[in-house]
Amino acid sequence: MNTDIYSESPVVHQPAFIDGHSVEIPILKILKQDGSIYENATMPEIDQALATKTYKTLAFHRVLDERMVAAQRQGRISFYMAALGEEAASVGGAAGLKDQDMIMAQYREQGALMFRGFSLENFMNQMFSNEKDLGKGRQMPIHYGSNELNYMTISSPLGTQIPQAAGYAYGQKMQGLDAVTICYFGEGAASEGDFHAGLNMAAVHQSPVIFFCRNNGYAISTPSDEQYVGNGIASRGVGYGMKTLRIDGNDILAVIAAVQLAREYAVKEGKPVLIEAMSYRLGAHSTSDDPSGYRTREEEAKWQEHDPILRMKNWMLAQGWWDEAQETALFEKLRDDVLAAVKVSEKIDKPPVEDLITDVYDQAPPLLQSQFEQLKEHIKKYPDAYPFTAGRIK
Amino acid sequence: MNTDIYSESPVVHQPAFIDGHSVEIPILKILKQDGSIYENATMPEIDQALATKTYKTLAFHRVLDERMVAAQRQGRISFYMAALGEEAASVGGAAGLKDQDMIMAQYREQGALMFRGFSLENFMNQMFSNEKDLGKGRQMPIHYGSNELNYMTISSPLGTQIPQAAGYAYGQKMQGLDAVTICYFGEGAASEGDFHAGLNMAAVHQSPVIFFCRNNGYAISTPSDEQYVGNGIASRGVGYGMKTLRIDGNDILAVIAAVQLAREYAVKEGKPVLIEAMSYRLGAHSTSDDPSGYRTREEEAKWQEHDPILRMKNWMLAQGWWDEAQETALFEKLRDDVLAAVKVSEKIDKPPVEDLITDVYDQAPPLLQSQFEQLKEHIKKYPDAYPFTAGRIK
Amino acid sequence: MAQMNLLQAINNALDTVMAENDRAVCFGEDVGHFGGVFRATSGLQEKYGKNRCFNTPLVEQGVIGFANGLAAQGSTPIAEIQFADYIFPAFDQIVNESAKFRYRSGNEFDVGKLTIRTPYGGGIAGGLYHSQSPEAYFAHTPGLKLVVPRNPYQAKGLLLASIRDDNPVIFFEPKRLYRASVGEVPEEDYQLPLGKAEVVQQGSDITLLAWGAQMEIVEKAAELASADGISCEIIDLRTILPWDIETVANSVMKTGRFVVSQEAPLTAGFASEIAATIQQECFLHLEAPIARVCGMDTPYPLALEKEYVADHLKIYEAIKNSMTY
Amino acid sequence: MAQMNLLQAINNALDTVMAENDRAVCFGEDVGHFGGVFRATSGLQEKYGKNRCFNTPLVEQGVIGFANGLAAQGSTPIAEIQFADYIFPAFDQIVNESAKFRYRSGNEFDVGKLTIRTPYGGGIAGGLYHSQSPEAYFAHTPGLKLVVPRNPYQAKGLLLASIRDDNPVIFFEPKRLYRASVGEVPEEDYQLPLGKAEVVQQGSDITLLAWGAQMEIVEKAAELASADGISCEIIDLRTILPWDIETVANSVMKTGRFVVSQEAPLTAGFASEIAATIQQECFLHLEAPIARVCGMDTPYPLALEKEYVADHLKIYEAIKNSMTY
Ligand SMILES: Cc1ncc(C[n+]2csc(CCOP(=O)(O)OP(=O)(O)O)c2C)c(N)n1
Ligand SMILES: Cc1ncc(C[n+]2csc(CCOP(=O)(O)OP(=O)(O)O)c2C)c(N)n1
Ligand SMILES: [Mg+2]
Ligand SMILES: [Mg+2]
Repeated sequence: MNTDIYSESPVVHQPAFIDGHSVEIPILKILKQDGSIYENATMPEIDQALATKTYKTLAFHRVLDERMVAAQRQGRISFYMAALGEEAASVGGAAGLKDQDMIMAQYREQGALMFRGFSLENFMNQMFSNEKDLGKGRQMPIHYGSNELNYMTISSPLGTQIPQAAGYAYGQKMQGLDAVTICYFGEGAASEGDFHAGLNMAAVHQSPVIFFCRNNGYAISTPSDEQYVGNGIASRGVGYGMKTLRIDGNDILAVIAAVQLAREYAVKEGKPVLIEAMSYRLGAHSTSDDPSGYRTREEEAKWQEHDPILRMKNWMLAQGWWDEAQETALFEKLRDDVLAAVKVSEKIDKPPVEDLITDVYDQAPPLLQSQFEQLKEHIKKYPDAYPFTAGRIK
Repeated sequence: MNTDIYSESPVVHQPAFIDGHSVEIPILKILKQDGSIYENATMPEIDQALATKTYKTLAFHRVLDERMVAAQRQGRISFYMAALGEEAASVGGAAGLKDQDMIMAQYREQGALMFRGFSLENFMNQMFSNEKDLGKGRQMPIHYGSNELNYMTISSPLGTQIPQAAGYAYGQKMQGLDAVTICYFGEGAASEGDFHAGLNMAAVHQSPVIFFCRNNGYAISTPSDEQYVGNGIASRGVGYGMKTLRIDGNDILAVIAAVQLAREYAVKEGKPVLIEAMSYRLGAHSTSDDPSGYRTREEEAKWQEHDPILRMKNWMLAQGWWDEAQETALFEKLRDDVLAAVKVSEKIDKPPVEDLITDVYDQAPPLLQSQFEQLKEHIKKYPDAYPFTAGRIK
Repeated sequence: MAQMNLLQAINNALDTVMAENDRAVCFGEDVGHFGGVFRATSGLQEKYGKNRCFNTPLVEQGVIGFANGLAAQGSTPIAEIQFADYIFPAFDQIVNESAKFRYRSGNEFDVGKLTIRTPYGGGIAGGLYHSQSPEAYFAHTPGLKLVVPRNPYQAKGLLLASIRDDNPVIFFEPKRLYRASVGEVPEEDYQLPLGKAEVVQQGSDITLLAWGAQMEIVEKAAELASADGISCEIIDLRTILPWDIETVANSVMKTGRFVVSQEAPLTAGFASEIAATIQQECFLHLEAPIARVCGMDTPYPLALEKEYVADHLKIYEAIKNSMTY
Repeated sequence: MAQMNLLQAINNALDTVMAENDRAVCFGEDVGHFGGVFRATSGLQEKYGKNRCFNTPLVEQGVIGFANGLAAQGSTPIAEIQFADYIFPAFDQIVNESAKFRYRSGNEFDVGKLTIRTPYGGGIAGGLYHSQSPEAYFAHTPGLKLVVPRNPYQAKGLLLASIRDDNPVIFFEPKRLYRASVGEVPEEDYQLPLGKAEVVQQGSDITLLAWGAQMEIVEKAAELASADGISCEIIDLRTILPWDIETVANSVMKTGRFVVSQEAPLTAGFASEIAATIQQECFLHLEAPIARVCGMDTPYPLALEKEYVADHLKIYEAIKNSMTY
């Protein structure tokens, strides 16, 4: 170690505090709500193709969320989580990455998976926990995952993916890959011990991770000013000696620019970056939540004016890359597609009873096998009690 | 919550990182090694009585550590942890507090307990796990505690006391007491998830805690530059919106000044403070450790020059509050006292066999009672196998 | 007496304690203004102020660490963990700290005033992270008490006893019953004893034991058995740690047959402890092996929940097997 | 063959794996340059570089979180937790993450390559925080494998099998034996099977079962019994999860009597699972109740360790009680 720690700091002789708010962290904004670009702003690398793909992904996201919240109200699925008003964080994140980069999300980042090309059917089958779900019907709706698309399966316990991302990225670097890991989490999850563990370990072991905090103002009912003191969590980056960037999370160009910059740095320097995207969760936390119990309509209305999708649309229109006819056609088609897909997926069978015991281990141990045999005998004895599986047991 | 988060930060339009080292945190120094005071330095509140008590505590600390390391080598006790070279952090901390303040220490802060008046006999009985140990012989040596002296019993798992201190201090404040909690931990323990939990909770819930990090350069064999990136952990205070102060941990006057200031602030504002004391662990981590496996003699030698006790002695001499004759007499007496106390304590009986089952619950449940009855029967059957207890069973 | 559901009974118990003891404090994620995601702490912040009922940051190890400190200080912390599935980040604070606080200090300090409330269990289409019954994970820890109520009346009486008990208690609330279980609950203060099982139905042929939400499943199985002329003695364990060996053993000595059921997976669940102890206590009285009807040894499933759970039919089968052994 | 102590056997196994698999990585607190506080990873950083053997910051939940990520990525992490007493901050990462990673993703991702090594157990004057045997805390968790070697030969063979097994494994190392247990260990690569108990001594009167450091205590008790003319069959369980019911049940069916011993406290320990299962499997063969000889239901003591532990005399008494039941 450096034994001369005394000499690294300037010396004072009067006891006085460093103030808790002594780091001023600016916020990056590129795109205005009206679709124009701030004067002198530096644009991310983006061409018409990328912009169009990004915008279409945002539209898909908005439509899927709307429809599935409705489907939950109708009792067709058990649960859903929308990302209304903060779609730019996940979609822009994926747009700033390469396909080989690993995405480790919290749960409100379906947009990144959409951008990677997870099909509508895949989304549906997961939400309906049917036998075509890649996750074999084992997790609640919205816990997507895809090995092929480098999108780590969502895990409900909050914050656990943060140190995992540090390890994952360390492995990527050890192998010499041109790949990084992006790790999403909410400002609420940033209070977990695993956040501290993950950021510090990534800093010390120089893992190429982009830690991406979606600061949407709430953790369920808990407002961010009961979550931490200060104006965000970006200031913590400094505590880990980590490069840090705060952005307007509703500004898709700022998101892409920040992630592109972070990726370049992470690959070249082999070190982590912290991005904090300021946004607002416009909808309920989940379909089990009712925000009217803890916040005002006025507050929500104010944030409605910062809609990230409308903002991008305005820019696309201004670029001449998009028009209202395309808009109408796209949204119509998306709505139809989603409705049609719901109807298909909800009719697909539940997973086979075998999937109760697969994947617990690589191979089911004898005791589990015998529990399974007993279960099958039992179901055969009481077929009416287990209607979804009784007819399918060999 | 404040929905206008956008407006709180300055706005930029070019993506650029905040650097990980952007907060410069000065180090407070008041006393020079030669015993003189830095020009213009602000002194803590200290008179001859407090200074003498503080110095005598430092001397006791040094002697006890020396003797007990030797006693461990002779096989008289099983384990010991010295604080050689960093005694000012704990002794100065206690000197800056009031007796009603709670001290929650890690394990290398016996100095604070000495200052509070824990008797030599109490120290000894704990280390010999005998029946006069306040802790009933249940923990390894150096895990002291005293309700009367407001010194929380040491717990080996690292970092656990940090969120506990947030809760303890919250309780003190709820009761309206003129009391704070000081919470000591090492720069290694500051990596634990509990550190993050404790500091953030204290900040949000406004607990009057003084978080006191002893940064002594090592966590067992792990140097601080493999523990975190940067020049210390003080920069993390900023991430929690917490008032922060870095001090020369070998400068007893800086320690007292910082703790006095922190206490005043914590009581008046009802908020936490983070102090980082830079020091060096001159001895082995514990008697089970051999530092020659991971660091050089030269490095140690360099730090020997910053001895905090010698520094205070020089100041005391300069003040005319101390002389060499007193010094010789004090150290002689301390050594004799310690040796005599060892001889007494090592002859005191082990705790009675009843203490196997007391304090697990407020009252031993039936199953535990019956296990105990069985044990007594068993011991009676094989008295030779349990020589320390067989003769004492009723 | 009023009709209350299980949530209301809990809310009522918390209200009772906060009114009588101004050092009682309720906190946890979303516990404050909103009253908790299940609304168990509803109205408490309004009534007792933000200092005594509040949201914490999202950090379970912090919630329990804070609670340990507050309890050591002499306050009465009642901490909520939002789902029992999320109690594990606090495992160290509970198992190494709360449980050992008094012992390790030789009674210089203790956290006896600590109570941890947490909703547990399946049956709500929650999948592997909103359905766990983790009581057995804590049962290997001397120093803790573990309590599980089966209905609103039990919930209020046991929660009041848990909060006032001078040991750290984890109070597991069967969330499937939060609104589903409704019953008569006295408005007044009352306590039910910790460490005591309750014989809820006398019987002579076989003893059935469970706790929490599993009780109604066992009762349903007993009804089926009773139609076959089998007389079941049904016991609610109520306290998992320290558990009431005497009541269970006495019953099994009488009936000679024993089925114990739990929601959690079989292996190393608390049913195993019970079976191990009872085979020892009642060896010469047992006419058939002790049967454990439990979850399978897998994470809690979603789509195949119905197949997975220890339902009344599986218990009924175990009863019949035992009777015909 | 070479003479090795248990630490050397472990070091040798790690060396073997790191030489053959360049994606194997060893890390943990003080694991790097220093080689770990017990020196199990001694020399590995020198040989394989700082990228493959390193110190981590002091944060167990981070060590295992990092290891989970690394395993999911396809590397072979071998993480050390310095003392098993300090594994609890990582409990969530192990029980909710490692154990459920493959299942929850429908096998899209897994952490099968993960191995966690940790020294456990008492007998070293370590008191309540340097003596715990926490295997039972993990045994209620489908998805994990738990392995405990009893001597150097077993340690090398089982550790190699654990690292190469495609499931997350916790490998508990009996630290009391680190230097005390010395034996012949092949220099070459070999594996011992997971999930298989080993009959280490044939006998006809009674079956004795234990694992890890408790094996030598059981063997000592068997010697005493043998002097009384009692023939003990002794089994080393070796893998706690998933455990080898068949070998144990076959033995108990033969002998009709069964004593199981563990270092950990009695209640909800793994001995209870074994007793519960064996009373069921061997009901008609049992001539006496299954006896569990375990730690008392308290934290692990310091001054009164000798009285507390499940020593050979207590096991011997249990054997005699069983024989004369
Ligand atoms: C360890 C853990 N604790 C609690 C929960 C319950 N929970 C689910 S989401 C949530 C709030 C998360 O807030 P934030 O991280 O800000 O993300 P956001 O929902 O705002 O996107 C909570 C408390 C959980 N899933 N995991
Ligand atoms: C949770 C936990 N993990 C690991 C340990 C083992 N351990 C004891 S002391 C220590 C190093 C602590 O270093 P630091 O916090 O810097 O304090 P210092 O020893 O330097 O005073 C470690 C790893 C522990 N006691 N608790
Ligand atoms: Mg949020
Ligand atoms: Mg240190």
